[in-house]
Amino acid sequence: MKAYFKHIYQAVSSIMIGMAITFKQMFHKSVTIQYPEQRLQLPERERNRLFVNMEDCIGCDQCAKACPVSCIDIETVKVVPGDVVGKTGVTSQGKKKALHVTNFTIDFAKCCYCQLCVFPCPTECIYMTDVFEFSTYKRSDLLYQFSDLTPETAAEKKKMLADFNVEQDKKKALAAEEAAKKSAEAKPAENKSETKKESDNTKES
Amino acid sequence: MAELRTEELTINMGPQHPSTHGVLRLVLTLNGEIVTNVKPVLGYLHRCFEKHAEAMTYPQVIPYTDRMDYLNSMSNELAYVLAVEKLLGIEIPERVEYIRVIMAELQRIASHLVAIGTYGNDAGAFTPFLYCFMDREKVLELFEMVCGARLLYNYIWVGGLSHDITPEFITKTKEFIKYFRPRIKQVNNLLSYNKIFIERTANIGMLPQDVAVNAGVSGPTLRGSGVKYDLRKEDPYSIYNKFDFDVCVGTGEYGTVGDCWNRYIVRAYEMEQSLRIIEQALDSIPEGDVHSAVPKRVKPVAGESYVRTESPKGELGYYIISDGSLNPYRVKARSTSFCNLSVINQISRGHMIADVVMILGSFDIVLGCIDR
Amino acid sequence: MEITEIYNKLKKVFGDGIGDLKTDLPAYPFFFADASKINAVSLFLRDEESLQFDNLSCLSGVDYDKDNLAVVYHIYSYALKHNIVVKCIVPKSAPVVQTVSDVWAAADWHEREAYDLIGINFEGHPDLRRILLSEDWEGHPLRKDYKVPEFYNGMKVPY
Amino acid sequence: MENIFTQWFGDNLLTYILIPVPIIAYVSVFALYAVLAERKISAWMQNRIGPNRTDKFGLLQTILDAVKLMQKELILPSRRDNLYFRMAPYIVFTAAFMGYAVLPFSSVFIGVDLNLGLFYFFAITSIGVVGVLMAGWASNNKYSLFGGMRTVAQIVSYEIPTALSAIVVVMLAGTLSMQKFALIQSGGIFNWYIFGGPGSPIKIIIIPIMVVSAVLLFLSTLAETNRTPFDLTEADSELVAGVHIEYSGMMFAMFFFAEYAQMFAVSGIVTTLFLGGWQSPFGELIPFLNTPVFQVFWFLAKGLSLVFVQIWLRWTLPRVRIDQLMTMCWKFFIPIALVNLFLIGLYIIFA
Repeated sequence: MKAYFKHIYQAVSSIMIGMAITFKQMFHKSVTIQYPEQRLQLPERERNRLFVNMEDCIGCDQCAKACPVSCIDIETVKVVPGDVVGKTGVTSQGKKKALHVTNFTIDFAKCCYCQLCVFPCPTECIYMTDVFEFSTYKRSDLLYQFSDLTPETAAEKKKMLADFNVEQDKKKALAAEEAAKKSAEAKPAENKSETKKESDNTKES
Repeated sequence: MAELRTEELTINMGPQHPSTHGVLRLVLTLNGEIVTNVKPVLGYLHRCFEKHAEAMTYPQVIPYTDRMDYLNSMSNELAYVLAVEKLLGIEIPERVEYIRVIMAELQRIASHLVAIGTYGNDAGAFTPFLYCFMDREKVLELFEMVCGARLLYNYIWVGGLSHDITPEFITKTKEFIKYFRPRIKQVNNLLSYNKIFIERTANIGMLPQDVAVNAGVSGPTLRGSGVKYDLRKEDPYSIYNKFDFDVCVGTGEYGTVGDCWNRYIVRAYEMEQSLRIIEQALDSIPEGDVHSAVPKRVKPVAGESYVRTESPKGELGYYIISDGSLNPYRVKARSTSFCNLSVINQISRGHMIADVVMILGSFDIVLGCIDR
Repeated sequence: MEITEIYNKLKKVFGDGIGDLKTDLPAYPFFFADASKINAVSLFLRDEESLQFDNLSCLSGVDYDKDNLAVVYHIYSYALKHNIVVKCIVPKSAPVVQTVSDVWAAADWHEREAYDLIGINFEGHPDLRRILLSEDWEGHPLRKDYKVPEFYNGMKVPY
Repeated sequence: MENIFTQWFGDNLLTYILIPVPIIAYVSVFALYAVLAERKISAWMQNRIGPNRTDKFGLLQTILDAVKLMQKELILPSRRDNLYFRMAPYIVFTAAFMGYAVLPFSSVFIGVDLNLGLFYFFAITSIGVVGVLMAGWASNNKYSLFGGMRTVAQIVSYEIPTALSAIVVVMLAGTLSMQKFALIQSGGIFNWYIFGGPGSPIKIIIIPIMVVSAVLLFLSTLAETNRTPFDLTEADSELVAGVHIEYSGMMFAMFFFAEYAQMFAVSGIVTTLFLGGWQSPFGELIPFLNTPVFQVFWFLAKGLSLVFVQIWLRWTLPRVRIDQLMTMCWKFFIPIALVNLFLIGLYIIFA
């Protein structure tokens, strides 16, 4: 019998306590943030959309290697002597850029915002910003191209490198031929054809 | 009168069910409202963590561990990182250890708040759920301030941390501790000591000590059964041996030791202890550089290590085999919820459907951790 | 209790069923046990008064080397607070290990997982089904020679 | 006192067509705004804002919700029991609505002042359970069926404490007419039945009994409306949504409205029996406050504050389990109600 009334007492008292708490809470200020109109101050370390400052990028591929989900895709073209990358050819810290970055895409559909790509960057050109509103209707729109070269210039640079390579090869071939000639002079006859073949090979490659 | 034909009813609870905490599927066999058999079906959230890890370098695995038990990423990272550090055999600066402990304990509070809140929600009380989430939000804001992310931090690195903490963080954390103590009491009064809640959870899902130990149950679920076993005390990793705190066990204040209520209340007690640890750590945190011990490239020698830590949900272990290359040869996660969930069939037989929900909630499972 | 003591005790009882104690690797010392005796070994570990290994912390299936699979047992004792690591090696051609799920209930799901992902058959397991992958999955993905299937149930897998 | 419509239009068909109009209007408006109130109050209790995007304070929220629900496609389970499936929402809604017929809104306005009013109310609101059971059965869903079966058990059981605690007042008042209950309790707050009703000062000894009875009636009618902590029909964390699972669009809205309509109906009963119905709490002190228009105000004020308590309870308490619900009914409510009844009997004999 005692337990019976204790039961009732406990039920009533605990319910009363609970109701008092919820009633008190009614007069507290609401914690809701009405998002589009009202925004939180984001901390400065906020990790959201990546940004790449192409002025400083030297195309070293470190970030792409660090990425656990391989969402960074970098394609580079070697600089031909006489040509400069960007306007100055150096980063803001004075590092020389030796590569044209023809393609620097980050797929934000894959990105997991882990910040692993930020730390290995030698020029600190890739970093996370506080932009978090970039949803799109198409998944392909989440593929961001950071390279400042247009496809045409990229193709041009590629062609320049190819031409340069061809020229180099020609020079090499010439040098080789000359060397062959010299050696042929020294040792005539059968070796000649072989060296020729070799120079052909270098040309092809 | 002829005998009425009766048969057992099979009901599919999940994968889409409000209280299976994710995409767990329970095939319940019912006799009326009484459950005669529970068959858990896992794997709806399987993301091949272990297979992925074999193709990653050691630091790259850390974001994947975040996603295992996504409610306590810090503890996952800590366990994994400790295992890798054991392989590498490197010394960690004191400051790093302190910050790790602070983070892990804050994470424990956040995780327990979700556990308590969702448990209330399972019981049908929605208001405590939101109160808990309000407080959890404050913890997440602290994390956001330190590492920029709210849920998946990638904060604890092999050999260090991604960022040092700021003085602002310390003051904010102290403020939070001051704010949070009365809030624990409030939630306890609103939910834990509510008669209806006690009725719903006391003497439900009895998990006796010997069964619990034998089934590899760990964490608050084990301590709810009265086993005073906390890896932070028994097998101290990091610098937990420097702090003074109590291991909370289910006391049987209501119900009996080993039931849902005791499993639940252990979490409420533990939050208090976590606050104590954080306070001590904040007061005695030394100066130092958090990046000093971070290796340039993580390339341990061939070997293996197994480290187990006390994550908020229980014993979280990482078994890492290295073959001397940049990628781990094998990473096996001994996930807590996986082991805890395995006793569900045993302890929910003979209870009602509503109790199965309560039993499931009292384990505080996270499907990301179970399915990996 | 020290690992060597535990090891010696086991060696005395099981003789050839227990391999050498390996302490040279940068890992916790471990020893191999015979896959066909592991059940008896673990029962001994659990029930022997001076050992009392009441908790199987982790059971992992490992693709050990080119020809072998392994099961690694991390066993702890709540009562006496000591631990050991036991490994069982089985050839890939016939990966059969005795179950320990009747010794430690914790092993039940772990063994199912090892069966699912590595393909180790546990002899005497009451309910050896796939646990994480779907029932009609082919192959055991955590083996090193596993090929990602191009088709699953007739559907092309995009990656 | 005559119904005001009868006074105006005489005792003819027009009157009987006109009388339900204000009631229907009230029920619709109430149901719409009770939903909003519930959402707002719960939001405040949880430190949120609640609906605030439609109109100033979200005033149009539920109206627009209703419009949306009307536009929605009715998704019907293919293996339903068609007739029952379609009938169920109407039965539930009708039952909830018919209870309003005997609620005395004012001394001059009541749907119909039956001399068996209270009895009629309990009888007619119980019909709702048939609808719920139909819905549970016809949905061809195991969760729905569970919900339906639970409701039947629940409502049938809770009829008993409801009736027993109402009989306490019936014994004191000696009538079953709703209008008479309200009339008897005239003369200020201390003549309400929760304070022992009108009579000599000796009634003070029955005040605790009456308070307990009032609470019992409130709680058991709450159980009949299937709201938290007694919402086992829906039990969204166990049965997903119980009988509502397979209903969509306007059919679901019917259930939804029925629940809110019933909330006020049962509050009206508690108000009439224990809180003086439409009587002003000041009695004859301020006669102005006892005019028929103000009576409507008092009735609604009392009823709505009870509705507030219902909402308040819902957002504070966890849900009970089905067997505990039954335990509560058979081991606590009914014995206590019987004891109350016995004591009141003694009081009537000796006082």
